[in-house]
Amino acid sequence: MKYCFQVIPELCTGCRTCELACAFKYAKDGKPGRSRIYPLAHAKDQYVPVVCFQCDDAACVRACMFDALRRNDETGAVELDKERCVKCEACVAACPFGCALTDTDQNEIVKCDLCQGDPVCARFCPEAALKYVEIED
Amino acid sequence: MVKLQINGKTVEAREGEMLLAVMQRMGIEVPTQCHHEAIEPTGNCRLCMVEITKKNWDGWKKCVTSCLYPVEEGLIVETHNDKLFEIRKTILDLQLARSPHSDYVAKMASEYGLEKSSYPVEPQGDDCIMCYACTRICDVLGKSAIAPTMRGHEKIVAGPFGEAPPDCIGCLSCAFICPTDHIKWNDKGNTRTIWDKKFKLIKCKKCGKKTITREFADYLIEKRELPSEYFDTCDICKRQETADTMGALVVKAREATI
Amino acid sequence: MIIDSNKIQKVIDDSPQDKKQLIMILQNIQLEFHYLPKESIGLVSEYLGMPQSTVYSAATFYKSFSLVPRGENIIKVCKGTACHIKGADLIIDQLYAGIGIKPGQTTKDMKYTIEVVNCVGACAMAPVMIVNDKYFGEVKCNRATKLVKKG
Amino acid sequence: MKIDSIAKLDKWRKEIQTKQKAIKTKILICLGPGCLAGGSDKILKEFQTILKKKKIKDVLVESVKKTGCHGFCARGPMVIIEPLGIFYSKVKKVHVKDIIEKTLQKGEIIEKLLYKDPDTDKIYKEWRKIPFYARQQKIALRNVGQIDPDEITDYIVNGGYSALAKILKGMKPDEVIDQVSKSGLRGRGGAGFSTGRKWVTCAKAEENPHYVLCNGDEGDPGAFMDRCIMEGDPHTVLEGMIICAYAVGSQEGYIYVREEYPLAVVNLQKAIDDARKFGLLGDNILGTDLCFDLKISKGGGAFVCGESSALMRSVAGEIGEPRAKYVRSVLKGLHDKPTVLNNVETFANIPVIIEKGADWFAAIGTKKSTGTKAFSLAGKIKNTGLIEVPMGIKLKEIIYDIGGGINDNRKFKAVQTGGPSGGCLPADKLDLEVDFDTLADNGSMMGSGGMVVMDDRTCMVDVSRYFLNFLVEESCGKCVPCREGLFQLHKLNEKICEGKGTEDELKLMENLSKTIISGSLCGLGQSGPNPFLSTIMYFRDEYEAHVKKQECPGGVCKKLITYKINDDCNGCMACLSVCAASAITGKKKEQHTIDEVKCDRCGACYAVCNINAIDII
Repeated sequence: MKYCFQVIPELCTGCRTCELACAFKYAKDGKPGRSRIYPLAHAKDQYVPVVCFQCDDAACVRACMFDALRRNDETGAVELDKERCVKCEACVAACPFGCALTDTDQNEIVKCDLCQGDPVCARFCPEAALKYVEIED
Repeated sequence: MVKLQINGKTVEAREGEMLLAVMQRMGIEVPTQCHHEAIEPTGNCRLCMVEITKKNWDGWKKCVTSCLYPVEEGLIVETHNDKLFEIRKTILDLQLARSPHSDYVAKMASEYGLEKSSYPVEPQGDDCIMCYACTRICDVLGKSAIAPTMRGHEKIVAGPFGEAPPDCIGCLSCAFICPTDHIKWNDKGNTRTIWDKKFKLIKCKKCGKKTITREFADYLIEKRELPSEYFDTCDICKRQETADTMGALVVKAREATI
Repeated sequence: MIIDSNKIQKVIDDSPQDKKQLIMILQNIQLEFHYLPKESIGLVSEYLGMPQSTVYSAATFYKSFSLVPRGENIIKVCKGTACHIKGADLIIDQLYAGIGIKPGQTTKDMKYTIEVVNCVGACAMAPVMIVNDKYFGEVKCNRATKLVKKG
Repeated sequence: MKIDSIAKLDKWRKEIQTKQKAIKTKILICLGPGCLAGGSDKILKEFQTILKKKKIKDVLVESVKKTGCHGFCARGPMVIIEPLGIFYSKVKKVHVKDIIEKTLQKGEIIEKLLYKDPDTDKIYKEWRKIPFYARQQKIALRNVGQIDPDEITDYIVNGGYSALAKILKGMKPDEVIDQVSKSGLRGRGGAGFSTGRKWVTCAKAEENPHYVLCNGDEGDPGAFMDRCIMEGDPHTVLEGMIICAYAVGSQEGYIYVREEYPLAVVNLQKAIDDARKFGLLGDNILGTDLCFDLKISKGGGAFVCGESSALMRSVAGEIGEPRAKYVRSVLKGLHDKPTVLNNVETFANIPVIIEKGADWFAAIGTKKSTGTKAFSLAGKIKNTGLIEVPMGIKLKEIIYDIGGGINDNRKFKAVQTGGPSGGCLPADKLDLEVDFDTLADNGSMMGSGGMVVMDDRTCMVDVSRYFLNFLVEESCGKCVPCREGLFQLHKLNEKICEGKGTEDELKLMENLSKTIISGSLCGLGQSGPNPFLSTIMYFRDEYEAHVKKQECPGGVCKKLITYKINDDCNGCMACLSVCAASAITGKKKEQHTIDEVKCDRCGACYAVCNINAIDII
């Protein structure tokens, strides 16, 4: 069984629920800056939730010299192994979509891991602009 | 799978797995300094030592570093006893003499009841505990810009002739992995300095935010065949670019359906 | 002292281009120049395609390499166990009195370098001193300086 | 000329035998390090020059042979005339003419050059009868001092490479290993691991290739057996290694030689070149399927490279830092491949074991330590030199019967065995039988075989300080217990030597030693505190004298002694002339005095005074 994370920008209203949900899950104080998803405006009142695409041939995985980024075949996510990460920020610099992020407060690299197969952003998105769906092999 | 006994509990482990990994999984804590997942274990600090024996060893035991000792069928492991406590305490006591100004060492030592070293302290002693984490991570990176030089008590980690290492690319991995924060660096304006070597930081062509060093980016571009334009902009601007590109597509699609 | 890099390069070029031969190449350079000139570290690293720090690390790990120029005459005083208990320190003291340098040092005129070696395997004639590969056994401390000057 | 079959080797051997028979008289001149320092190279040249001009019956220029160390270094330079075995010692260049004219031409013996036992005044004509040699049994050293190491023909005529021929003719690899196992041979490098078991493990290892390494990094100060074998009989090392290669299925080998042994490198290289030339190394050895080649790898002056994993890294061109050996090096050795690493003396035993059989070898020595062991005798002993004795011989037999007792007939205090990893054994251990286990049970170890004898003028606290200083310098610095522990141990030891140590610190040292032993990564650290532990075990009173009374009973520790000139002084000025501190004053032929304040206690005056007019208080 394989899953796929879908972003449907047309449905996004820019309500930022996804950002809050993510921030609450990963940082206790819920600071939006710790979120791994960014609903960004590309035109007036038009939003795109920018989040890691979990690219097939991911630049972040390539850039990591220490093998700290690996794909989880079950969830399809590229996950960061914090124990292996030395925070050199190669992934941050390499990701063409700007989706590997540094949490400057915690001095940590943060990256969307699809919440281990239950992405909280998708769960909370009131407009169903974010979906985590089963796909055929 | 291999079955072994750690502190009286029977556990299963993958063949080839190191004892320390199994212990960590079980929630057993032993102090470590030179251990880091990103680098091969070398057993420099000796703090993760455990005592092992086997049924047919007739009570004979030996001390091994758990970070380096692969699991074996029927192995009986003890992770905490008086002897191991003494070894760990003495090691920290020795480090306290060598690195008297290190908070990191002081904190670990205090957990063994050590406030000050039993040995003559070296007031000149620096914070380097010679764990080789920095040189090993640089080896993994494929640069080996720094290495342990000299030998014995005189040993230090440095570049050739104690000068700016020619192979250093200013990635800071060594400084970040250093457990005692001994490796100093700073970013001032567009310049990063580490190991007495100066580097130019890449300036985001849109917002001017500084990212990694030019040398590090070039290394990644060459070694990992990454397009060089990925490194021209910072993550924030790239995110916005992503939003803009996707947004444009949405707009286009919408116009097409209309 | 100025050493011609071309000369170093020549020694290097005559050696096998194999990382496993790093120590041997350094030995060859030292054989030629009596020490490892600073430039040699970079040249060897280039030749073998290995980082300079690795080359430098080896050059400082092994005691037989010297990164500073050594004198024309190398005086080695053995400090093996047998030599120690038979008074190797006395030889060192007397050499210091005689030519004014301690182990590890070189005279200003670059004539002599004194080195302490850990056992040259001639324990039966302790204490032993070697001047430019010539062995002197059962060295009487008061004769040490004379033996050195005679060569 | 390639010897491409076993039959050809036998034929060649016979040819050389016939040729050498023509040279009836042989003049063996030792060019070992000891004799060389005495000018034996000049003696050799003098013989050759004179014999070139002179015609003497049965004596040719080829009769003069340079050999490796003959063993009795204390009496060097020595000249031995075979087949009679006439032993001339302390020979000088001026004696050569006499030897030629009297002994070689007329058959007269020159008595003043013969060995005279200082205790019994007995004069010995033949070397084999001298007590120093009479108690020895030579296996590993069988050719050392007997043959010219540069001549492969000398080795072959004495049965060399016949063991190799024997296995190639009709022994399977496992039969060879079986013989080595049955012989009970244990590694001569120190730890005494069973050689046969090592070979079996390597032979069975599935990974390829397999390597054969010879450890010639004799780093223990006070040991020079391996040096003498490599210099004096290099082919035996090669033959041992080739046999090993056959047994474990290896095609590539290295001999790791210390940098401090330049002659060993030269002689080994010559041997390798010759062996290759005659088809004894390289592809299809003696026309069989066996292919094996060897290279010399020179060490760079690091004691730690005697440790197997450090040695292997050094051979691979890296820095010699040991790695933890939880996977044994016989399975993951050089380049992480299965590797047999034996020391020089171990390999030198192999050809004899194959030739004479495991049972013959196992019958020598003790049950658990079979065969013989080479030792280097040094220190304050009369007959310094190189010996080989059956295992199980008593320490006192070595020191008194072979070694002739202590210099100047002083009192024996201790014998240091096993180098920096070993320990010091006191007088009441002189009855110990020397073998791997007995020495280890008594706080010392066999090590590679260095024996340094110490008299009552040796300070055991100073000896411990000496070894710790050595180890601090030689520690690779990788792991904390060894790098910092030995450093602190040495510092505390030094304090004791200065009379500043306390009893609490002695306790601290003993505790620290325990951590260094169980906590260190490699053998250097794990055995590092041994010199301290064994001296404090047997000579605690000396430590206490330093700590409690600020006295050095051995009269060595500078801060605790004073030199005084007594009434015997005849004013010869010798002491005055060596005193670097200008602390000695006095006129010629009048008694001198030492200014205690100026005196830096270097001891030079004491060393040069020939009439014992200086006392250490």
